[in-house]
Amino acid sequence: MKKILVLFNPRDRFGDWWDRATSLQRGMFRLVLIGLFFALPFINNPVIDTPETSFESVLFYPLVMFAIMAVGLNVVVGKSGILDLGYVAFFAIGAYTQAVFGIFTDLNFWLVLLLGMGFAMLAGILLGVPALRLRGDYLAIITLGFGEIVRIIAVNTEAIGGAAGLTGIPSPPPILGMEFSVQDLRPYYWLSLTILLLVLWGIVRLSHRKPGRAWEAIREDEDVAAFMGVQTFRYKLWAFVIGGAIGGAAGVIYASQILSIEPKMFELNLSIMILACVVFGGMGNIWGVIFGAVLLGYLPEKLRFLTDYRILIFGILMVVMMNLRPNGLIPRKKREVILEKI
Amino acid sequence: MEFSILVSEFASLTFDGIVVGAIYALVALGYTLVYGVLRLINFAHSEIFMIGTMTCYAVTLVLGIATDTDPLTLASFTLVFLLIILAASLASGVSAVILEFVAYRRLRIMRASRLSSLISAIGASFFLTELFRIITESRNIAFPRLVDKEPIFVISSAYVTFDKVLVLIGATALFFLLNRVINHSKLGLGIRAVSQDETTSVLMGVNASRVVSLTFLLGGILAGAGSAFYMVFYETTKANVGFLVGISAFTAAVLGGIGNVRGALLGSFTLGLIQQYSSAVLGYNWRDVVTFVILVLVLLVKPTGLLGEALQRARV
Amino acid sequence: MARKVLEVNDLTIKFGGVTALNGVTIHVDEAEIAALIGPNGAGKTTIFNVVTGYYAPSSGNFLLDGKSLVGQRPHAIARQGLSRTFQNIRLFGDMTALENVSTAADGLNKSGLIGSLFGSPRSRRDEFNSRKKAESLLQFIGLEHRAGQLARNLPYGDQRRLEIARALALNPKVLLLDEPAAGFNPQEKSELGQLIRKIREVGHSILLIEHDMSLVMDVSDRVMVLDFGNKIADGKPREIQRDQRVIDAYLGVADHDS
Amino acid sequence: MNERFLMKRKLLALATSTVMAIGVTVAVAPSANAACAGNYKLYFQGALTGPAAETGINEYNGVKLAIKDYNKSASVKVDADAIDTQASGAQAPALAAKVVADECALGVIGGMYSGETLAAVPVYDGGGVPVISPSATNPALTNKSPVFHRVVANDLVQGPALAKIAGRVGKKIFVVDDATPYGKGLAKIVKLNLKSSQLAGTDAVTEGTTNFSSVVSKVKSSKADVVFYGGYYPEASIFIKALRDNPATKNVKFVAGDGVLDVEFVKLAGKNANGAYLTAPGLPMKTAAPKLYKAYKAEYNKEPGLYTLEAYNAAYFFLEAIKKGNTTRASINKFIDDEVVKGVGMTMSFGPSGDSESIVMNEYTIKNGKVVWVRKL
Repeated sequence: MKKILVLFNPRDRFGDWWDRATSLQRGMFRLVLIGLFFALPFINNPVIDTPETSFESVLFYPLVMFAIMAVGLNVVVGKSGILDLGYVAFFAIGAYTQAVFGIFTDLNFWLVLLLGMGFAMLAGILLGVPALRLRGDYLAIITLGFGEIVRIIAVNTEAIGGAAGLTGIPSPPPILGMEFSVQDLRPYYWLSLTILLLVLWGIVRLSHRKPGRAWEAIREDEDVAAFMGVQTFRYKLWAFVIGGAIGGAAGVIYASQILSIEPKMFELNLSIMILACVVFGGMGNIWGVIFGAVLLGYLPEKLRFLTDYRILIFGILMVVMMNLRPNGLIPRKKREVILEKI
Repeated sequence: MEFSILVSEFASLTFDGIVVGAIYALVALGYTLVYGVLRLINFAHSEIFMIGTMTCYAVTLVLGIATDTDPLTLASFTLVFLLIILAASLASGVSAVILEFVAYRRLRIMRASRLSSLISAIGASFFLTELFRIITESRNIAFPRLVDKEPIFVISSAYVTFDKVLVLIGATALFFLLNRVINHSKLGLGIRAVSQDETTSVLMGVNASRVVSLTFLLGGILAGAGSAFYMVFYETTKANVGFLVGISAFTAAVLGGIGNVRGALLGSFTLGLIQQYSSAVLGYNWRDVVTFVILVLVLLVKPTGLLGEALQRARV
Repeated sequence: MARKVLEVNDLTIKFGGVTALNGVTIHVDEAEIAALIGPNGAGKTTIFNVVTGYYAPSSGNFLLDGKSLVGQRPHAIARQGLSRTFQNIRLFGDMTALENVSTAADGLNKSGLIGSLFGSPRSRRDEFNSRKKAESLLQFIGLEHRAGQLARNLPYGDQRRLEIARALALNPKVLLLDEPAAGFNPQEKSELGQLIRKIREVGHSILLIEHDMSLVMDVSDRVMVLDFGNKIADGKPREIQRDQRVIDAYLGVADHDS
Repeated sequence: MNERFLMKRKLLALATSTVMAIGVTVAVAPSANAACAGNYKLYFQGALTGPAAETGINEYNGVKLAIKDYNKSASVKVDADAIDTQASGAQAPALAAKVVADECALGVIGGMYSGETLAAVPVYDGGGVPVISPSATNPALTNKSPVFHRVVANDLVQGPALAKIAGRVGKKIFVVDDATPYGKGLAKIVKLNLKSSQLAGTDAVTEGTTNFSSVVSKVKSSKADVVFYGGYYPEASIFIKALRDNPATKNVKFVAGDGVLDVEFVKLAGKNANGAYLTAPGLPMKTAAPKLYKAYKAEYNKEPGLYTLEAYNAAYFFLEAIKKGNTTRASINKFIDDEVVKGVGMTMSFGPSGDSESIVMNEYTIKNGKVVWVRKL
């Protein structure tokens, strides 16, 4: 029975190959895949190209940006099973950090990046300590409120530009001779892609170790996790903080590309969008989540030719897809390892 | 920060707060009923409300009541309003049932994660908002002045106008009606049973799907009625009107203890007042900050809202 | 006189008006298999929920190795060596058998998240230990061949055994078993009996809630009887069987329990 | 800041001359435009869909009409194209990047609102794409970039005018804004131009606000006899109704800027709109350019909106430049900096700050349901 499954399920077949593959083969595979992604801007043919907007800019935002944020939110929603409707707050905090420190100080971009992540983590704790004592949807509405509060504060604080936001945000310094400029958006894409890879490296490591197990246990059954010695509160808080840091990083890079930000860019619907990416792609499965992010980021751009109807169609697609694949496009599904390997 | 206004305008702020709260309540009940039965946030409920407001407008169009006509006589108003509220309730109720059928039913039967349903609902919400945005060419719609808004009488700073009185009376009537339905009808029994424990109640012969549909119908009808009052009170709508009202109503439901009908009422009126007072004292733009901070504080003291029952943790 | 590992003194807990436990005093001796029996709703599981820190008692206290556990969080209590299984199986369904056990084993090592992220020597060592421990425990209860399978896909009997393995991963001084034999056939029950003894031999005391009299009488050194939140008897299995109050209060009801 | 821009200007000039030189010596057009010769593009940036679409469509119509008229007689043909920002600063940069990347794009008419323009201009600046906005009035855009210009007066002109009107019609003024870049910005300038004795109080709402009762209460208790609203017509129409419905604020004068001056405002507020005091830097096409007005109605059989004329003229400026043989972004930038162009119903020239040097400000009011032009300020 299982045999048959293995035979006909490409995913399992890949899995089997992966399990059998030598570290060299794996390394090669990774390399090829990564290389392919880095090469994307050169392969912009009409099929994957997007109308109206420039493909490079779409690759950077929304695609990779969504992917980074989705991976971050997935730590919270997918791995630990906490519904967070205010994720945009961390993105905003990152973006404003880059804007404020970029414009008013000449702090090195990389320091600002760390700073942005730091502030986002702090916000994660600020939100988490009270909110994580609540459960389920009570927690959800609090996070939603947090997202709104951050935006409203930005609107009403003249010191950081108020409603008009901040303009003249500097770009990152050149890396390996690559200039970051609006004419050529590929460097931004490559930068963000690199960040994404780093994030993935970290998250994958964590998921296969103690913290990953703790998060999964919490998602499966918080009470029992506690009975089994898991420090549930601490790990939930960690999930918030890590998710926050990732969102913050995304924000910093985003701001450094679009040169000017305004509070309007950080509204609830972005949180919802990212959440949709996570669930749509396959909660808890990092690859599914990335795929979901890319798809949900790409569709509206690709659908631009529908002008007025694009969000309409987009909405229908969401309903249909969720009903066809309730667990997401690439659901979280641990392959059951065959005993020889234990 | 001007607390003086709390004194000088206390009566009018309070009165308006209660009126606004009544409208929130009618919407919040929809969230809470569905949540009670399905344990999920019906994200598209705000759009159900929006459809109600649009229906109200459509009715005035059909009746050929121009936006700028003079207020109607009491008799003709009563007639028109009954027509409007019936139409709106019907439209909202039906679309709520359809929504459940399209966006939730399949996922529920597959016992999919609640988040899947949430995203499906969000998709539906996008669709409905956009649909009406296109139909209305993303215009704001002005609703005709159906009834004269000259104050009937004045309580200190509060002007008591007919429309506000109408909202209060109408809402109260509906609450009592709902109370009867839930506590003294077969449907109500079903709803309460399923909220308690779906599987068991199914074993006891409750038709869960039917109960769920009827719950959505009930929630939709209330939202529709709410939209009618909303239109008479605010006299404007647009495709995304649901969002702001929806967020407030949902917050109210949580504040009172989501899943709990009385909680939804208490939460709504509390929220209405909080919003009025806070926007008067700190300025409208800080209103939502205050609202959410208070919400957090309340939930920290009572983790399941004002009237929420103690966290029913799974029996270990 | 054997040393008491777990002491529960004069424990009372009320839910609303209902008194679930009424001044109950029980204990478990070192290397003892103690059984806790009583009709449904007598408050057996409630005792478990109190001593594992899930419910706060209205009054009374409980000590593990003489240290009071009152007011501590569940995870802290578990880490001090008081772990349990559940009446209705509650495994981490989407995790493999091995992960289920190592998750509990993790509770005993101190390495933090940062360490895991950057693979500090300590975290590597801990990872290794958790895994080894989990594997040996699966061996111990005879589930090594299931290690890689998702808990929810295991057959019923294996799930119950896996819960025991998971609880053992915390090196409990006292292992709390909540109706481990529920739904077992005689064959499986006797095997479970073996297992319970084996667990005692490797040095864990056991407190057993069980409805199946034959198993209780077979394995336990001492039996405590609970009825409507009161302890009504405490003694050797033989004595308990002869105790008139027990027969009235309990065995009368027992037939439609077991 | 300024030096940087001057530097840029020099560089641009340099680039232009070299490009021209190449053009002369080697007998081929600059490679960048080789593919484009004959089908250069002027982009419109604004909302063609979304809540602000009405204004955007009118402006784009103006642009298309100008290009149509031009193409009738022109040797070098030009196409109209548009990026639909839905007036959102969030979408603008990515779309602007597309224009920068389009080698055939010679210039941008837009953005329509200040927010989206603030967000997009840095992108255009990077690509050296000349921009002439018909309707972005936020002062923050002044000196923003050498490529940015606007034919409308900015709020620094409109604000004081509004403050003057408010002072003219009443004694105590209550200032409300909608927390958008436009509304908040305008309200700020109005406040600056009021004596502290005149300012009765302030409040800020948000876009989409329907519940103005707390604001009305504040107006009432502040004893103000004038309300200034910095924002757009949808909320303004609800606000003015709320004021009129409350006996205590029934007769408070209502003053607002060009964001409110829109036929929709009258539609939404009904009778209540009558007597509102409104200003706009924009000219009503009907009075300023009657011939064009007829042509416009013939073309689209609908009324032109506010700023339709400005959009037409912004496009007209570009087309003049192209007619004079400027077919690179750099040379057009230079043309815009140096030349004075007599457009339809207005003469246009731009100072180094990018603001128009021929500023007009108009006062309007609503008389029994019609927008009426009162006077030039």
